[in-house]
Amino acid sequence: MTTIKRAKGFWLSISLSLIFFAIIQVLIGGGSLNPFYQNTLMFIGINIILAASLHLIIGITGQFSIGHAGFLAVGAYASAVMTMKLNMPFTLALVVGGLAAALAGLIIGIPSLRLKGDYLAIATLGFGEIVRIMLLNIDYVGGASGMQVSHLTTWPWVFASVLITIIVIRNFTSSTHGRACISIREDETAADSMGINTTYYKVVAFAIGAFFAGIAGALYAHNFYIIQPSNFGFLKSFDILILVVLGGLGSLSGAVLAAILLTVITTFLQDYPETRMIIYSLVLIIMMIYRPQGLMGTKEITSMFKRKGGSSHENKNTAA
Amino acid sequence: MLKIEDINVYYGNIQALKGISLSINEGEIVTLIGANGAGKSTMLKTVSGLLKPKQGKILYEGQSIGGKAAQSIVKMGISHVPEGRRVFANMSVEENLQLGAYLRKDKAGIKQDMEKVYELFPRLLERLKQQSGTLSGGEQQMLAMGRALMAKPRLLLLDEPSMGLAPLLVKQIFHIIEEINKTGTTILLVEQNANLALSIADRAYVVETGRIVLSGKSEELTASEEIKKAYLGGH
Amino acid sequence: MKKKKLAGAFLSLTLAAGVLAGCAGSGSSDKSSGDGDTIKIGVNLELSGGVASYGQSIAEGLELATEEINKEGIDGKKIKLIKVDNKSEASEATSGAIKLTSQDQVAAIVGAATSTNSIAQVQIAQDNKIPVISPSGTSPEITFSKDKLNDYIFRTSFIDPFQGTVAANFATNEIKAKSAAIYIDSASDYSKGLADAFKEQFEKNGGKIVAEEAYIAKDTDFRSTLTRLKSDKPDFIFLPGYYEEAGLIVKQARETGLDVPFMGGDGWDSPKLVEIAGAKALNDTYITNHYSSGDPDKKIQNFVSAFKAKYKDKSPDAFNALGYDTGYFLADAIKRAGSADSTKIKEALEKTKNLQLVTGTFTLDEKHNPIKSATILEFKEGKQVFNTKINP
Amino acid sequence: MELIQQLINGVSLGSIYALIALGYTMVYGIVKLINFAHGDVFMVGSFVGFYSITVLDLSFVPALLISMTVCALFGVLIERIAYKPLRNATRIAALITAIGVSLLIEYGFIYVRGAQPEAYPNDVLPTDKFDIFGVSINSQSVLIFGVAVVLMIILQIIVHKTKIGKAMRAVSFDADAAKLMGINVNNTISATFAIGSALAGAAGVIFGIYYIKIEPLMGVLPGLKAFVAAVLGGIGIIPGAMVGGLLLGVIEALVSAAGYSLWRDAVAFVVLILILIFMPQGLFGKNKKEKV
Amino acid sequence: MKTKTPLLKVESVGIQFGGLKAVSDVNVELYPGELVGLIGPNGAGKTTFFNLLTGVYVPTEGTISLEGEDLKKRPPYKITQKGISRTFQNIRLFSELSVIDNVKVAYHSLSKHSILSSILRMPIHFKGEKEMDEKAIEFLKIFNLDQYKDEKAKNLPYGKQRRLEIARALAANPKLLLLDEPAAGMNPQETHELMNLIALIREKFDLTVLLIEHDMPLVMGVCERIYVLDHGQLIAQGQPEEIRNNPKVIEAYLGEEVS
Repeated sequence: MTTIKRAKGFWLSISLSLIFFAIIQVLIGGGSLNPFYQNTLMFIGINIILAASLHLIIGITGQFSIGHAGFLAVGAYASAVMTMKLNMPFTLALVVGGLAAALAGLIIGIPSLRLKGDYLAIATLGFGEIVRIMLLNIDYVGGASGMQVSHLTTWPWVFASVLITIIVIRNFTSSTHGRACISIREDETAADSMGINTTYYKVVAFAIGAFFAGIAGALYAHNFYIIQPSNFGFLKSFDILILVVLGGLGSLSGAVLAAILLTVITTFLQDYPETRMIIYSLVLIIMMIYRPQGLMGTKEITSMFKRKGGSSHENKNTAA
Repeated sequence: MLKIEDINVYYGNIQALKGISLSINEGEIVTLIGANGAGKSTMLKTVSGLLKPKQGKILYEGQSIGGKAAQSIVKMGISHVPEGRRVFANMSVEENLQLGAYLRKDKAGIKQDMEKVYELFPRLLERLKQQSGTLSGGEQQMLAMGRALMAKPRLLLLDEPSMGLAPLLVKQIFHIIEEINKTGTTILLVEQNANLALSIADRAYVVETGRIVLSGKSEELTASEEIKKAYLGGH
Repeated sequence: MKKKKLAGAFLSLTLAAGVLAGCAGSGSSDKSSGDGDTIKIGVNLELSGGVASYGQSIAEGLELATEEINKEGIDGKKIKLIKVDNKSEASEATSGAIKLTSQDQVAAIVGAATSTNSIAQVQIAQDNKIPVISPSGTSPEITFSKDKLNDYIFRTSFIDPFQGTVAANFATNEIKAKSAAIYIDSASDYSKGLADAFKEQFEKNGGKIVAEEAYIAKDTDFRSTLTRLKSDKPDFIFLPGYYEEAGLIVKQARETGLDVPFMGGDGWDSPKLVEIAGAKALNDTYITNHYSSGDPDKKIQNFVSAFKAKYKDKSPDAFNALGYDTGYFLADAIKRAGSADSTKIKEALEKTKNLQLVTGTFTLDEKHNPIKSATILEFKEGKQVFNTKINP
Repeated sequence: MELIQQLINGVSLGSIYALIALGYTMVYGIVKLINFAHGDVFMVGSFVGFYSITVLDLSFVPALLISMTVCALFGVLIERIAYKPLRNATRIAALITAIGVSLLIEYGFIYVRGAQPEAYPNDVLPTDKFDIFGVSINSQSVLIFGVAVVLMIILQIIVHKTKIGKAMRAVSFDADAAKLMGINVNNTISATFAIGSALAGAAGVIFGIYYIKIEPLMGVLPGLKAFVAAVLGGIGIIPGAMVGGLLLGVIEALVSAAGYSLWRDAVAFVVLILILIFMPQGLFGKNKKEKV
Repeated sequence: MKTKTPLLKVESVGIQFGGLKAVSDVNVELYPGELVGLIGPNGAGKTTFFNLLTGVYVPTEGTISLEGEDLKKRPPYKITQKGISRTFQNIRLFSELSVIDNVKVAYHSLSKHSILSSILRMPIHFKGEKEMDEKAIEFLKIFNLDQYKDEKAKNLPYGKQRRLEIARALAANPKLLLLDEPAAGMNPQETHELMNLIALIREKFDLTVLLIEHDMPLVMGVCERIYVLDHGQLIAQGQPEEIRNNPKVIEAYLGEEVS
C-alpha cells in the first residue's frame, strides 16, 4: 500500500467524478435538464454537504448536536451579506460563509466540553434557536421578513463544494485525527486516558462540521432567492439529523446516500408536507427501534464491494 | 428447594456463565466463592430474574422460574440483596423498608415483620427517618438485608455482604446471617472472603470463569489445600 | 487503495442516481401553456400553514371567477388552474414558482396571498418572463423594489401606504385621536409597511406616536407588552397584523384594561378573528379593507349572491373578493392580448384601465399598482359594519 | 405598580410552563428521557378539551377530566409503543425516537384535521377583572396559578406518600434494585407517563381557556420552554419544575417589560444554556459524580 | 532499590465525595522498574486511587508527582502524555474500532502529522500513518493479537479484550503502567500466561507497573512490593511475605482464620 498507489486511486476517483460533472453540465447547457431538476440537483448537493458535515460531529465524534440549522443560517446570512450588501464575489462569499459558521462552531463547541448526550443536544438546539432569533432581530439583514438574495448558485459550485467536503471529511476521518475523534465517541474517559486531547478534538470537529454547514448555507442562500430566519428553525436541524441517522451514525457514505434518497423523496412529496413529515417521523421511530445503527451502520459502502481476501487490508479504513 | 441445571448466561456476546448446575436444599446456607469476575454475582442476578439465561433451567420448589420477571420471582419468595447494597439513597430508612414489602398486602404482617427487622438491626430503628444515603456502609448493609427480609423470603440471596466493611461489622453481619437462617430462611451467599463464608455455610461451590470447578461440604473445602492456595493466598 | 476509486465511483453513481430518479417523474407533464383548448394558470397560495385562511379564501374566489369565465371561455379556450401549496413559507413559495414555471409551464401565476411569499417569487417570474399577480400582497416592494420596476409582477389589491394613510386620517378625523401607539408583527413586511405609512400620516396630521412595540407571528402572550403600552396612555392603537395575533392582542388588551380603539388592516379579515377575540372585546375596533359585503353597490351584491350560491351561504370576505377579482383581472388581459403568450399577457395587464371589479374600479399606475378605493369597517358585537368608503 | 403588574403577568405565563414542566420532570426523572412529545400531548389535551366543550357541550371540570384521562392513555400508549422497546438503548437513540414521536403527533394531527387554528369559546369560565391599587388581576390568572399549585401539591403527595409514588422514586433511583423489591418497573413507568401526560392535558385545557387560540403546533415552543423550566429548577424535582416554570415566566415578562419582547425566546434559551453549563443540577438539584 | 529517586511520589493524597472520604492520606512511592501490587477488599478505594493518579479525579488534598513533576490538576490526557497509562477494571475499549486502530489511538499523541497534512494527504501523512501501523503491529505481535488486527474490538473474546487493553495502554509509551484487575474473569491458565506477559513487558519496555488484583497467587507471585488499602487508607506495605503475615491485613482482607 504505497503512497503512489494511494494517490493513483485518489486521482482516478476524482476523474470519474469530473466526468459525471461534465455530463450533467452538458445536460444543463443543452437544456435537457429543466430548472426544476436542476433545483432538485442543487438541493441534493446542499443536503449531501449538510449530512456529511453533521456526520463528522455526531457520527464520528459522537457529539450529539441538533442545532445544525444554526450553522447553516450563519453561513447563509454571512455569504448573503457579502454578495448583496458588500458586492463581493460569490467565491469570497462562500469562504466567508464557511468561516463565519466555523466561528459559531467554535463558540458552540465550548459547551460541548462540559455537556454530554442529551444535555448537549438540548443546548445545541437552544443555540440554533438563539441564532435564529438574533437574525430575526437584526434589521440589517431584513429581520423576520428576510433578505433577497441573487441566484448565484450553479451546478459547478455545488459540485465542487460537495467534492471538497467529501474529500476533506473522508481524509480527516481516515487519519489519526479522525481516529482520535472516534475514540471520543466510543469512550471519552478511555480516550482521555490514552492521551487524546478530547477538548481539542471536540472543538475541531465542531469547527470543521460547522465550516461545511456554512458553505452549504452560502449555496442555499444563493439558490433560493430569499432567506428568512424561519427557514432555519429546529425543524431544519431535525431534517439534517434525519439524514445522518437514516444513513447510519458513523457512516459517511450512509449519510450521503440518505441525503440523496430523502431529497428525492421530499421533492416528490412537495405537495404533501404532512405526509412527508409523517414518513420522516415514522422512519426515525422505526429505525431506532429495529435498526438503531441506520442503513449502513458504521460501514462504508466501499467495504461492500471488497473481496474477502483484500478485506484485511482495508477494514481499518472503513472503521475509521 | 432451588435447582439450577446447566444454565448459560451472556452479557452481549460475552458468556458469563457456562453450563452451571447447582442445587440448594431447604434450610441450608450455601455459598459461592471465587475470584472477582468469576460469575458469582451473575449467578444471583439470574436466579432473581435480573438476567435471563439463554439456555438451561432454574427450578424453584419444582416450578421453572428461568426467564420470569423479577417481580414474580420476589412474589414466589426469593429476595436478593445485591452487591453494593443498592439502598434507595434518596429515601428514608423507613421508606426503604416499606418498599421491601411492596408486594405484600397484609398490613398487620408487615408491621410485625418491621418489628422483627428492628430486633435484628436495632441500629435501623434509631435512624428510621434518616435519608439512607447518609448511613454508614455497615448500616446500609443492614438496611439492604432488612429490606429484603420485609418481602418475607424463603430463599435469601446475599451478594458480598462484607464488602467494604470493618472487620467488627463483618462479624456482626455474619452473625445475623446465621440468625436469619435459624428462623428458617434458606440462604445463598456470595462472598469473596472465602474463609468467613465457609465458616457459616453448610456447603459451597467454587466458581471460576463462569464454571463450577469444585463443590462440597464447607469443612471439606476449608481443609482442601487447593482452596487455600487459590483463595487464601497460601503457596 | 481501491477504496478511493470506489469512493469516487460511488459519489458519481449516487449523484447520477439522484438525477435519474429526479428525471423519472418528468414524463407525465405536458409541455405547453396554451395548447389546445386550455390556458394553464398557476396558483401559488397559502393553502396550509399560518395564514392558510387567506390562501383558501383567495382560492375560493378565484375558482368562482374561473367557473364563470369558463362558461363562455376566452376566445374558445378555458382556464385550467394548477395549484401549489406554499405552506405559508417563503422558501416553499419559491420552489412552488419554480415548479409552476418549469414543470407545468403555466402562462401566468396567481399568488401569493402575503407580501413576503409574493416577493419570494419575484426573481423566478422575472427570470422566466411569466406574469405573477399577487391578489392581496400589499407591500410596494412586490412590484417595485430597489428603484426598479419588476415588470412581470402585478397585484389586485391596493398597497400598504394607502391603507396606512387611510387609517391615520381616520384616527385623526373620526376618532379624534391626539396620540397613538403602533404595535406591529415584526415577521411581516406588510405589517411594517402599514405602520410606516400610518406613522408618517398621523404625525403629519399633528398626532403623536407615543409607543412602538413589536411581536412575532405565533406569539401567544402579549400581556407584558400590553401592560407597557397601557402605561404610555395612547388614545388609539394601530395594530396592522394578521387575524390570529390581532385577535389575541385585542382580547388580552381588554383584559389588561386597555380600552382604547384599535385599528388594523385587511389582515384582520377572517371569521376566526371574532372567535379568538370574542365579540365584546372587538367593540370599538376598526379595519381598512378592500370591500364590504354590506356595500349596496350592484356589482358587489351580484358577487355576494353568486358566492353564497356556490359556497353554502357563506358570506364572502375581502380575500374571496380579491381572488374573484384576480380571475377577472387576468381574464380581461388574456382576452385583450388575444393569446396565452406570457409576454403578451403581461403587456395587456399593464394596459388595464377602468376595469370594473368587485373591490373597486381600477386603473394600473406605472408601478403596477391598481388605483382604487378602500373601505372602512367597524366591528359591532362581532359583526363587520360598513363605515365609509375612501377613494385615493 | 407597573412592575407588580408585570410580575403578575409573568406568574400567569409561568404557571402554564410549570404545569407542563411538572410532567416533563417526572418523566425525565424516571426514565432519563427528554420526552419531546410531551409538548404535543399538551396540544392533544388542549384539543380534547376544545372538542369536549364545543362538541359535547361540557363545562370546564368534566372537559378537564376527559382531557386528562385521554392524555394519560395517550401518554401510556406512546411509552409502550415507542419508548419501551428502547429501554436499554442509548440515550441518543431514545432522544431521536422522542423527536420522531413528537413530529409524528404534530403532523399526523395536521394530516387528520388540518393545520388551521381553533378558538376556545370565550365563556367557558367567567373572566372577572379586579383592580387592586391600580394593578389589574384577571380571575383566570388566579385560577391558573391556583390549579398549578394544587396539582403540584397533589403530585408531591402522590410521589412521596403513596405506594406507587415510592415505586416511582425507587425505579428512578435504581431500576434493578426496584425490581428486586418486586416492583413492576414497566407498570411504574407507564404510571409515570400517565400522570405526567394527564398534567400536560390539564395544562392544555387551561391554556386554551386562557389563550383561546389553539393549533396543532402549539405545543412545540411551550414544550421546549417547559423543559427549560424543568432544567432550571433541577430536572426530576417536582417543586423545582414549579419554581423553574414561574421563574422563567417572570424572566420573560420582565424581558418584554423592558421593551425587548422580540428577544424573549432567545433569553429563555440563553438561560437554558447557562444553567446547563454552570449549574447542570439546577436550582434545587444535587450534584452527582460520574462513575468511572 | 530504595536508594534511587522515586518515579512516582504520592504524598498524603486524599479525595472526598460529598463528605465521604473515599481515599485519605495515602503515601506511595514507586521506583523505576518496580512491579508493585495494590490490594484491598472491594470498595477499599483502589480504583479511586488509580483515578486520582490518572487525573480523572482531582485530589482534594496531597500531591502527586512523576519524576519530580507535579501532576495535580493536569488533565488526564496530559498525564498520559507525561507517562502514566492505564487499563480499566471493566474493560473500556473503543469497541467499534478495529483492534489495530485501538492501539493506534493510543499512539496518537506521539504522531507528528497535522490535521492539515492529513486532509491534504501530504507525504508526511502517509509516512506518519505507516509508522503507526508498524508500531501497532509490533505491540499486537507481543500480545499475540496480530491475527485479529482488523476485527472490531467488541468482537474479541473476553480474555483477548483484556490483553488488547494492555497493549493499547503500552502503545501510549508509558513510564508507569497501571493495571486495574487485569486477571479478572480469566481462568488460571490465562492468568498464568498474563503473569508471564506482564513480567516480559516490564523487562522489554523498561516499565514500572502498579497492579490492582484480587487474584492472590498472581499478586504474591509477581509483585516485589505490595500496598494494602482498606477504607481508603493504607494499612500496610511491604514484601509479599510480610504482607501475608501482617495481622492487620489478615484481619481486613484475608479473613482472621488464616494461619
